Amino acid sequence: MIPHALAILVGAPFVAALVLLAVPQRLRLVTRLVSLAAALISAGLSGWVAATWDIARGGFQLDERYTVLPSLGIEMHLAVDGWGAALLVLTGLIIVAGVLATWTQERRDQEFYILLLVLVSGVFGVFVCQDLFIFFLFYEIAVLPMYILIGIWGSQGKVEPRGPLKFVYEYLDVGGREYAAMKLTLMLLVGSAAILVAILALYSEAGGTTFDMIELGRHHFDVDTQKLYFPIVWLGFGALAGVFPFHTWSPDGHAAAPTAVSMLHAGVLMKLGAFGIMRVGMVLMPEGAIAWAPVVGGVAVINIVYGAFGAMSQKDLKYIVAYSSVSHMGVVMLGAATMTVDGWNGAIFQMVAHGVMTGLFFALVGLVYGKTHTRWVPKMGGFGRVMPGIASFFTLACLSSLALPGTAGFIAELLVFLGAWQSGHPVWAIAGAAGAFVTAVYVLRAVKSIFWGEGPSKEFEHLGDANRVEWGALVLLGAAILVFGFWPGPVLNLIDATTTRLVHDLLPLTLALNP
Amino acid sequence: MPLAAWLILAAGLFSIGLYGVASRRGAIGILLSVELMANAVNLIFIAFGRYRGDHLGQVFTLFAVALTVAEVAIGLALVILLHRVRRSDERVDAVRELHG
Amino acid sequence: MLTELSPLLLPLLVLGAALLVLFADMALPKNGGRHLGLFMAIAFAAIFGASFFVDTAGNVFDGVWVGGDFTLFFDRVFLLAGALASLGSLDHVARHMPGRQGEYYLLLACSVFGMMLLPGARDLVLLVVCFELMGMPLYLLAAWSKTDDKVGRGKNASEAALKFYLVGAVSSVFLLLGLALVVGMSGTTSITALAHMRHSALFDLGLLTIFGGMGFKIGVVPFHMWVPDTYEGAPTPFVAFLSVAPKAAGFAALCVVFLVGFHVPSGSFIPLLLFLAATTMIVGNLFALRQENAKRLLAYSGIAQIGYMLLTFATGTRMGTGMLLFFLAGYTVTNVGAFMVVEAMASGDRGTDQIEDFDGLYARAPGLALAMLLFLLSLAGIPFAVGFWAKLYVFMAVWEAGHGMLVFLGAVLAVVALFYYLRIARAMYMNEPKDATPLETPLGVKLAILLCLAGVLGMGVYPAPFLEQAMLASRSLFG
Amino acid sequence: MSLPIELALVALFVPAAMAVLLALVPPLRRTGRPAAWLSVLAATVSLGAAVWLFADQLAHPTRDLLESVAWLPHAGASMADVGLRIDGISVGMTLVVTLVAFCVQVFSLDYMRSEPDADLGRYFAYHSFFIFSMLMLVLAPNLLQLFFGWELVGLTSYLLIGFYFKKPSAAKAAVKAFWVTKLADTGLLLALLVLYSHTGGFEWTSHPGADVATLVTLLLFVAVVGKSAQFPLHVWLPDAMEGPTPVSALLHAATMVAAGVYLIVRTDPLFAQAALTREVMVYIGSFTAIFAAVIACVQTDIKKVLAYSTCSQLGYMVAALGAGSVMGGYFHLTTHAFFKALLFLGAGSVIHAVHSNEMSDMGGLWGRMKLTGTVFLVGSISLAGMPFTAGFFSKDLILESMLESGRLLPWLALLGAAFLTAFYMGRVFFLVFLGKRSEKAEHAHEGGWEMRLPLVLLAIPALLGGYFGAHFAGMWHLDYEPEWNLQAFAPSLVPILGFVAAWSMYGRGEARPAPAMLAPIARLARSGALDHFYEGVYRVLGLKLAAAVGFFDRYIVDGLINLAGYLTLTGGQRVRRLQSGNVRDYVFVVAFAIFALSAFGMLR
Repeated sequence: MIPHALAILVGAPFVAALVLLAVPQRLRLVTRLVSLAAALISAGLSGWVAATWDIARGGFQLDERYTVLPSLGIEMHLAVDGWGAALLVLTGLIIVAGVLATWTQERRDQEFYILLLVLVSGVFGVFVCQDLFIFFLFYEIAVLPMYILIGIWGSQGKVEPRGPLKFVYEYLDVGGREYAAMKLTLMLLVGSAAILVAILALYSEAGGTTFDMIELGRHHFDVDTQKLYFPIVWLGFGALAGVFPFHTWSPDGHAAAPTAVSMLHAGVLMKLGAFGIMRVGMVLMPEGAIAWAPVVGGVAVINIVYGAFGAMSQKDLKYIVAYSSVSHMGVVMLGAATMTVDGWNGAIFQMVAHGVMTGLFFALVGLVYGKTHTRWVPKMGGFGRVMPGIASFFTLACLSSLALPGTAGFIAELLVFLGAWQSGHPVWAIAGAAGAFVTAVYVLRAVKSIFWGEGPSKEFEHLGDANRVEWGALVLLGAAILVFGFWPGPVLNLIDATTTRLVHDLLPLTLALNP
Repeated sequence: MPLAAWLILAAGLFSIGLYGVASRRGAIGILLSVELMANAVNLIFIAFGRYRGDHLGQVFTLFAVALTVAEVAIGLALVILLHRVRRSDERVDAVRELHG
Repeated sequence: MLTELSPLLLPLLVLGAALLVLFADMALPKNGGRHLGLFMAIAFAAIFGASFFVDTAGNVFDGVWVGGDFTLFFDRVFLLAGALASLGSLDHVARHMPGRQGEYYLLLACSVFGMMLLPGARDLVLLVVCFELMGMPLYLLAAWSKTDDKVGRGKNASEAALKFYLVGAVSSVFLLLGLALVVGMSGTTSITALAHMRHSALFDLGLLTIFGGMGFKIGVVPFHMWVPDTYEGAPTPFVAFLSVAPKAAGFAALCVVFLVGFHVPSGSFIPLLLFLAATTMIVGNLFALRQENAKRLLAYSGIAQIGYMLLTFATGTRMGTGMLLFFLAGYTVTNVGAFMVVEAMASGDRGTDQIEDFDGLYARAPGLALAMLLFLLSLAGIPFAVGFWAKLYVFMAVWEAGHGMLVFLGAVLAVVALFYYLRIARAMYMNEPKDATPLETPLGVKLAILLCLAGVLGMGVYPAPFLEQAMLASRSLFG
Repeated sequence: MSLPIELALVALFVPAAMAVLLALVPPLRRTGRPAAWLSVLAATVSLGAAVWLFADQLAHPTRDLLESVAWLPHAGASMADVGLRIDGISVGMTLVVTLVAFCVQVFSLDYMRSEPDADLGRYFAYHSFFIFSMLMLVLAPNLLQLFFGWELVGLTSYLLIGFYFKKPSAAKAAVKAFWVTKLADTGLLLALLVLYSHTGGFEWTSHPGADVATLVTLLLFVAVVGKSAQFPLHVWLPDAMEGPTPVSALLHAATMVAAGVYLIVRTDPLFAQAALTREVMVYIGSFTAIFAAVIACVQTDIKKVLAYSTCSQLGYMVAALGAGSVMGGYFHLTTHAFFKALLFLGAGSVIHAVHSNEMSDMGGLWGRMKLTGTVFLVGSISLAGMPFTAGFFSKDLILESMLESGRLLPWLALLGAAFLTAFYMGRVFFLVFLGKRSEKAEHAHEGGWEMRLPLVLLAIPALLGGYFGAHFAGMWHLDYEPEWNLQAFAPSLVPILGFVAAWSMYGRGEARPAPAMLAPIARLARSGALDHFYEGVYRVLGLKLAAAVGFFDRYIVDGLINLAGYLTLTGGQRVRRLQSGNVRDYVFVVAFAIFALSAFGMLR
């Protein structure tokens, strides 16, 4: 039993960030080692939490409480349930891989790692914090550093003005790095504005005495209140989860962001949104969720198919991956919308699966970009010859993305579709499966045109494969994909223990509302 | 002469002053108009005082006059400063480098 | 006799310090003024410290002036602002007006003295006198700049002062008009007595006119138009003071007159106040979007902040007032800090304060840039800076008062605000500096910034005690 | 854990371990031949275990073992297990798979000799992985695990077709194969969903009721059509010939494509409940049989001929299963595995000798390659179903059962296909081994022993496999008794006629074009109408729609969001004019505002 495990888990990156403030700029290696150490501590503790989390007991475990504002009933209440534990593991994996993948970051690297670490502690915080208010604080901390991270270290793009709203595109520098950063920040913050409103509503509805989510969970909110505030929560968090039509920050944002940031953002942050919808929206306001489930599910299906086709239309590698994220987050939301055991298991598992997968994707894209300095797929080709390792891992990521059995993606999508079919919406499942096929089409096309065929052209002949440290990141994530894919049990049991209980509480409502 | 009449008179004075503030171009003129408005207010004080037959009005008026005087003094100082800084006339319309 | 005045101790101390400065200024040689500034800063700080040990509760002049937690809270805010302003001004004044430093601090002290009397005043005459005593020195201070200054700041200073003055004069006349009507109709000048007056048409007219007159001071839309011009033109350290202390005083006056006096917010003026608050928020944020001058941008952002405060004021509840006071305290440290950073920027050799002058500040002065970033985040209401709690409490209070839509509006506008705050952040961190020469910050300014930073983070990380104080204060106001 | 389980585990995981080893230790993989030998070793072990298992099963024909562990948690329990189902059906297939795989790997040792070491290692790693995934499918106790293996073999097929990934045509073929099969597999996935939501499990032994059963089996059959290259989804198989010839032998002739048929055999309990599905199967199967056979007659690329022949034979099996003769389908699957693998390897050794797939570059090879010629002949007659060969028994059974089921048209189709089979096989044999040599064939010679051994190994079952039909039937709990009466031999006249026809046209070895009557079909086959159709669908539904979505998202959805920002910013710019800078305006506004307030106060 480790005392204050969760506090350490959340705090370690933040402390490391403070330490880095003291480290002189020129000690590049020290900077990296400190960051890596913090990442490893948190990751290790995450693993420990997942390992020691008592599946038989279920519920919330490893309680820790620190007073913040007793007068308003705000206290830092840390605890993990199965969902949290699973997602902690994911975050641990991604951050370690992220630090490794950006090992060669040169420009203003110290500030970069500082912000990265701050962001990560925010993410960890969200997953373990049971006080709705602090939850929101961590959420903000996780979202905000993104602006500077993208704005300073991002890569430039350009979108030429077209379409009926040409003048808008001529006025704004669309596709530019600062545009992307600003758009992402503002859209997400509008979302959190909505969230804040909903949180205050729940707080005062429950008597204005506590923000503790577990307490609030016991309080039964009036059905109309639920029906009113669930959509607000849904869209508020949905902005981060990339729910259509509020997903448009994600392609630009991910495309512009530097490697580690894309990894974290697509890999973990988007999950915060979905996690929030499930944890705050569906668990606290079950009736509202059930009432809105058809809408949520429908939009999720749009996400899946629309995102897949969007990805298919892209020629910019990062955009392809970004749109695939939009599509896969649709799978998560679909699972959530089913309100069934399998659906929710699938949703959370898809968060893990997609997190690892897209993390790997962005790491690889970053490597390719770092070598070729282009993201333009048509200029690539035959890279399999010069960078076989990267090619193999890219293929692996693609397979997980098209939900091939043996990869984590398959388990997730299978469960989600099962849930969808059971929840009486076969159409969702069929559309989802269709989306999976479209995914297969575009990812394999990408593999073919990047790594296969003739080439590489003169300018790229000299390129090499990944280096030692980068291998670390790739192997870590690739292994995770396969392990979760072949042996989902350990992770899925954690998730299932929590889901089962929640759905069990949910069941009577479901029957009452749609018999 | 009833209270209403005094009030109407005061209102008239006040409006004239206000019109002056809005229409005069020179700073001095505006200051004078402000002074006029202030006096209209004083008139109201006095009128009410008389109407009620207490001294509240007079007392308040004394303070008000004092304040107004001090204010105008400052105002004149500022006008002089303005005149010294920009050798032009003291038309306030011209003073508009800060805007938007 | 003297023991009777004990509740007035703090204001009297300030007055004493002011007089000392006055005489010393006569005695000292022309160029020794700098020490006066230092003295004033220390004096403010000392009195601030003293405020924790003296008991200022009680009535003076049989109830014309009432001391208590409410006055104490505001006294501290004013003293803090005064101390920070004096610190920040040291270098600026010495540089631009070496000959006449004493007067500057004297006027500052007088203004603070007027403010400190305001929250306790329970008689309209005293109230209006204090109000003007606070206001008049500000006109002069606004014009405080050498005439033959580079980049025409002298000119701008005079223009700033003129606009400030003219609008101010007119509104104070309106204030008087309102008082005349109210006093006339009610026949009393005692605010506590006013509470029981029946409202007639002229009476209400008076109320609204008073509100307008005071609204000028805090810069409520549409009485705000002097704010950006004055802020841009006037000397920066003074603007730092102007942007917080008079605002706080204005709200103190509003609370006294409208909460103690007329119970207005509990009456039917609420829609009007809410409307004005919303307009103020919208106008402030909208105008701020496209500014190029940092001070001007901060001016508009300040107007937006005032909107939030007015929103809280409009709730008229004890909780709301407490939140308002907390907001004021947080806003004071944050805004003074921000302006001080601008001053530090402008005190550089190029000496201008456009946003593009912030380019690459992270390279020229990392500490300064970080401080500015934190102040901006606090203004934007980002967690772990005081501004976040301030906004949050405002929202809670407004929510409790049942204006959910306004909470949402406020939240969304906060996001819009983030856009222009981030413009400065972007300039500092993402653009490369035009000249990479390191930036030297004068000691006084540096000190002021550090203090503000401490305040912002301290209140941001652990707001509880400050909130308690604010609540106490509002409770003592409602009695 | 009992012996059979252990044997099965060995057969399953030794190749898997080898694949993992080769994947994780690049240096080892890059050594080339050592890696290859390791892989062959693994295959040998696997084969040994399979043989032992088979023998053991023959000893206890009634045994039906199931060993499984929880895999996918659901509400505290397990919704699906992974494990081994060991009964006659799976054991038989295990033997077939491992045997053919072994032969192919050995064959590849020599055939792929010229490959660079790194690629060679990769090649054999894929092969080891294939054995694992195929056995995963074969030994699956439930449909979910079967699907697992199903997709993994699809993956290996993709990787092996694309083995020469630098060759654009190969890359294209690999992707095409994956797309087509993946599209079909969606059916299998949906079948799983339906089955689970109606029975709460993935068992094929369940009885969900006729309608559900029909739906499930139809969905399953969609997957079969894709995997077993039935019309209209057969288009990927001919292109798949871009892969190395041994790969074609193993995956695209003997085992993987047969997985579809195996699926039907395995899930027969479900299909038995769905008459409609079986009807569909009969017609799709028999049509594919004749259709592919016809096209095979006009191909000039030896591998393409064999590929279409595979489609056609799979059609036989599907039709048989449709007609309700599990024995016929499975039996033919087994025999076909042997002789088709044999034929492909034979073709491989020929191609290896002449470095070309075109039959016009061959001819008169008999003198140079006696062994290859012999085994190829064996394969051909067996495939054609000449009496006393393995093919004869199985094909005969199929025709018979079709006739018994009383469906005349399909029966005629199959009969015609039998004739054509004999015809095109004869054509191939005559063109390749008789007639005058092309200059490429001049210095042709047999390959090393690694190539010759597998040929011999496979020739035996290809010739004699049929005589064990009864034993198989016993293992599979099916009734089968080969009759030796005249009526049974009647159909075998057809292949003889076919050979005669082939002889009459190609016997003297000059490569005459296809017979006039087949000309239109030849044109059709060459035009690849179906391919063009699919390509059109892909262009319109895929690319065009995608482009539209892309534009819509970039310039409409995102546009509206940008518009919001644009309006705010420009608004912020416009309003600034209101702040005129003229103090008199300010004063005026103040006055006006106060009047407005007062007016409000009055009106209230």
